[in-house]
Amino acid sequence: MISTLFKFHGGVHPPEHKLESAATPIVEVPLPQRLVLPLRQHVGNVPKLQVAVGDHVLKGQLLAIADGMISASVHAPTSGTIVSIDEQLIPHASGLPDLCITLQADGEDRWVEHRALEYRDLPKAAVLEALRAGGVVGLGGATFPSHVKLREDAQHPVRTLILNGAECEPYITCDDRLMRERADQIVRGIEIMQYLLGAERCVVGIEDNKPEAAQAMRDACRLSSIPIEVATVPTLYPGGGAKQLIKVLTGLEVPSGKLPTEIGVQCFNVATAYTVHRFIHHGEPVISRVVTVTGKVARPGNFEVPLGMSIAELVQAAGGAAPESTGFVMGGPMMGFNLPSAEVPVVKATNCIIASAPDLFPPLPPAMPCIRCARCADACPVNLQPQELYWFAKSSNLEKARDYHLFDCIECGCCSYVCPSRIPLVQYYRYAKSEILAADKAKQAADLARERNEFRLARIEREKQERAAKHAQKAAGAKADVAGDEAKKAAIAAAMARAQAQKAEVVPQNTADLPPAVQEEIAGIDARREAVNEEKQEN
Amino acid sequence: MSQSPYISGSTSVSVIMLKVLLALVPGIVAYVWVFGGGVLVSLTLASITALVSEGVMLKLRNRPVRPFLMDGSALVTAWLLALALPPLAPWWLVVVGTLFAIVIAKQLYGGLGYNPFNPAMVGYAVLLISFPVIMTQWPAPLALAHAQLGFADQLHYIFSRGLPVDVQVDAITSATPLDYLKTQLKLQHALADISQAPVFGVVGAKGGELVTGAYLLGGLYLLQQRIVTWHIPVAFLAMLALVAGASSLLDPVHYAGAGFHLFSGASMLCAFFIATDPISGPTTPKGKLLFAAGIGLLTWLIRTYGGYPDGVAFAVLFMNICVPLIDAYTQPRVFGHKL
Amino acid sequence: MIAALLVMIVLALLLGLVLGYSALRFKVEGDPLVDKIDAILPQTQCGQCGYPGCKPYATAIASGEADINQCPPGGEPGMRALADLLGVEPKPLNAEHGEPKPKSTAVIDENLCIGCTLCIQACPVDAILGAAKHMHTVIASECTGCELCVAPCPVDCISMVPIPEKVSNWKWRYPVIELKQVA
Amino acid sequence: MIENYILIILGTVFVNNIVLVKILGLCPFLGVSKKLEASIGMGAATTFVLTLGSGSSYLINEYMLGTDLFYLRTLSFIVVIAGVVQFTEMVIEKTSPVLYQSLGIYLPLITTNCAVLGIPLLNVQANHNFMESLLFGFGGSVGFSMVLIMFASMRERMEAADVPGPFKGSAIAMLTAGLMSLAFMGFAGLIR
Repeated sequence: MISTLFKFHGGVHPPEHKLESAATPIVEVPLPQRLVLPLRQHVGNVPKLQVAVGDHVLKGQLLAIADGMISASVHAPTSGTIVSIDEQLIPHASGLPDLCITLQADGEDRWVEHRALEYRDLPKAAVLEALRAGGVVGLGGATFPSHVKLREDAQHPVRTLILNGAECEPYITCDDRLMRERADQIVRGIEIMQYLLGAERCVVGIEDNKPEAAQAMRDACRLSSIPIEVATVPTLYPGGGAKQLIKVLTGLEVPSGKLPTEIGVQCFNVATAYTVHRFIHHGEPVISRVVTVTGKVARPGNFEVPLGMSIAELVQAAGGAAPESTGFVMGGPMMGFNLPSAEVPVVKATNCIIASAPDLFPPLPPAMPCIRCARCADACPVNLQPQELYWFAKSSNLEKARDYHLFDCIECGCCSYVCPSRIPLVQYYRYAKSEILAADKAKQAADLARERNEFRLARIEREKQERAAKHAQKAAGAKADVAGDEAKKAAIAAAMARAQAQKAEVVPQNTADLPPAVQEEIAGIDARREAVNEEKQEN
Repeated sequence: MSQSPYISGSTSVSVIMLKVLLALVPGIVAYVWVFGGGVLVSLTLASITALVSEGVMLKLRNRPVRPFLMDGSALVTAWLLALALPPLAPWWLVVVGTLFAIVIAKQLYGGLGYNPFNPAMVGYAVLLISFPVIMTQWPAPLALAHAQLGFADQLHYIFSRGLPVDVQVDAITSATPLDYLKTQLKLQHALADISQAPVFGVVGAKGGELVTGAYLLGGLYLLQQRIVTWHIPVAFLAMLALVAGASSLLDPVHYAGAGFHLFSGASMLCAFFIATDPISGPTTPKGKLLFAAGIGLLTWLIRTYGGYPDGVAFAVLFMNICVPLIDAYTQPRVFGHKL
Repeated sequence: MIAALLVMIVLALLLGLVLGYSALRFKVEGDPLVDKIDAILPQTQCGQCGYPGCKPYATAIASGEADINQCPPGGEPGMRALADLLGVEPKPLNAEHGEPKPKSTAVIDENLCIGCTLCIQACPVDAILGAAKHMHTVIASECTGCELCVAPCPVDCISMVPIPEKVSNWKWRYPVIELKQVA
Repeated sequence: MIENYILIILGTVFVNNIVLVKILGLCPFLGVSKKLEASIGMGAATTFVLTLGSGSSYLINEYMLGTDLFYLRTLSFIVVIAGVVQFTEMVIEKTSPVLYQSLGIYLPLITTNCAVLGIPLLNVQANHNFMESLLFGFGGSVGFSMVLIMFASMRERMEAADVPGPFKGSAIAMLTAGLMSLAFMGFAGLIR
């Protein structure tokens, strides 16, 4: 009883390479000695630290708490001691270090006190708050905090809840295995999501190259208390993109720059549903995830990995990398990125690690000029004109690129995949996008600077006028004033009192109407200053 | 290592160009069958000139020579030009045309991928304007010629304009049907009478229609291989057929029918090989339709009212000028945007 | 002869009337161009262009007094944007006005500062706070990196520190295509 | 009648295009074709000036100069055109300062655009009546605007092309103009 499916424009069929890792069950890896937990594991604000070096923490204990609406907490994946909080390499395309908590495991793996949540008895806001504290984020790769997406919005009620089990990228099979082995738990999670959103319809979208997973899900859904459809969608990359899957399942297009709720749809990864279930029904925050390890490794497969474990150790668990392997790619071959080192930790976004080698991912031959064959335009799932975007990005004509909807590009890589000239198109788009964003930021800063400059000039002007007025007054007063010493004395006393008062409260004039973040910064600086002053006095 | 995507498909520029060359082969075979082996000499001359001039220009411009010579685009230009020229054109005509196409219309604009005009058609138009007499002097198909030239004689004729003693120029040339039609219509003859002339075949030119049919065959191969999309051939042929058909319906005495227009001159070559040049053409589906329909209309207009017997080259060049505008105004609806 | 004179006089009168009327009707007040130019300038207010701020420089450009290549903080892209707006040829930056530098912020060495307030007075965007005899501090998020505070400092306690690249402000690079395999 | 008018317009736009076939008005053609927006503005301004100038110079020629004062023809045409240009300049400065700035010196130079003087003179030569003069001016300027806009769009596209150093800028623009002219030669003989 699967309802009609729709099509999105373009798409490609890269070789799947899923069989290598999909054949064996998920293996739990042995607990590592050292865990490195980056604070930035999600989209949004960096969470605030709750522990200090030397603290002993238990498994599941809060290490950093979500800061603001769009943020997520970080928890300890095992019990142990915090040995350092410093900048370390993280799995990020930039290859730059970021703030991380390093945890030395004590081997006891002792849980902090935790319990299930009777979510139906609590107000929905409390459940969402709990999810925020539980560090639940989208595990499909975008790592957007889930509690934000599960919020009911009166303006845009969610009618359809879509669960994304499409997993369209080659090589990746972690969702496939999860659905095969833990379908019932995923369904429990879906039930919670459905309850929170009040969705009328729940659909699980699974690509038709995963019949076992679809069957397992179908069996589990049949036992559910709510009706959940399982739809097999045609295998076509990037059919697992949220917007593409929504289009395929509902025929609706998410408006550009808007959220799916705009059209009454919300979309989650199946693994996210699983973590929601683990947290609500067992009180376990997100401290591990299933990761596919494949490519040039001895025993490709899927592993349940504690967050913070180093990639090198994880690969060892898969039998180690083959000697010809030259590096590791996190994510799939279409949208993943090269890891800066094998020592970086597994994070919430780590869905797949591919040990790459030149014969697996051959280096691109030198790019030829674009011959405008428009194969990229035919393959683009967003119906962009990649050849025009390339032209503008290449010549750094960024405004034009924006006009041609550069920001609708999902960087799926279809255009690069089909390009007969082997132009690294997506790289140009990434470059152009980040240039534009940086320029926008600079523009904002410039506007702020202009405002402040104008304010300053106005202030100086005003002060000048005030001074002039005072002078004039004084001149006039001097002529008229022939009063005795009493008055003069009084005036001097008053002036001194004024000066005293001024000295007492040295209020910097330009700290009014600053954003709270800056106020805070200033407060910090003041504190530091006090400390230095005291030090000086002591000396 | 570079950024994702780390895998890519299998097509490449040279594969595309090679398939285009392959698709031209049936047309060339038919050509030799109808007009003799002289065209092979033109093809060879044009190919050598194109490769040498492209290589020299790349060297002068300090660009890598090998990958650009191997991509086959120069050969495609050379072949298209050679096939558009009269078969027994003197050697220097072929060389000058190819040089103009490669050096001026292609390399000065930056080489492969950057030329706004179709190089072969630039070469052709320049030759047509500069040497109108030679360019309109087509040899008669072998079956019609009053004297037969062997391959050796053709070779001799191409390189030195020399003919065997007993043969006059008139004996081996004839007006093309397009040309003949135009002059006869000017002389107030009725179409029905004109088309009785021996140069006319079943639908187009005698012999020529066979070559045109072979181009169509090659074109279908390109469509099947997805080297070209259907938009341009279909829009071009449909537009040409539409205006020709409509005008001949309204006034059958003065206007030739759709079949004639489709199967004479360079129609088929244009539909599948010239107008489909991706570099100088538009990229959006709607733009392709507009572009090709424009070529079809202009071709008919120039053929019917203009000063030149065939209008394909000028029509293509004119529409080339419009390409950036066409592209800019036919952007398809992007996912998530309203129209 | 007289006819010719008359004709020219009538013509002149007619045109004069039309133009005189439209001169009043289409009178332009202010110069909206200055704001458009000012919007492109980086608002560092550094004065490297030779004008006391971005707005005066914008006014000078609009009146044709200054060239478009005198703004090092705006750099090449800024110059191109100006050329684009004004429809003139881009030209290389004038080295007389300084070289573009990586974006920096001023940092006050808190241990050296004597609290003279000279830098506060120099800062064009009020990004330094503090009072007399108290140490001053730069609000990093508001500092434009204009360096105007560096020179007035009597104890040389202000240094310009380039903004380091972090995960939060990291940018994708322009793709480099290796040409070594070509040959 | 109508047919004649249509032929005049089509003829001046395509077959006898003032820029590419008659080779008039090359200065703004090459000068204001670097950006599409500016060229559209220039096209509109020229169309306005030319149509108005063409009509008013017809009136002046017919009713003020007649056959006696033919020696004042060029002089008075220039005066009238200069007036119209002045007027246009004021309007543009008021309505679109950016366009005004980007047209720059080329706006007052419409006065000396040979096409603008050429068309009224060609009108007189061809003995056009008022309506024909207007249409001739309009068609000519539409032809001018059309090729200007096409040329500008091509030049924008060529900006990122790997044009060899010595040919960058004006050289390749001239070459492109030449090839455009080549394409327009195909229209030869279409009308008259």
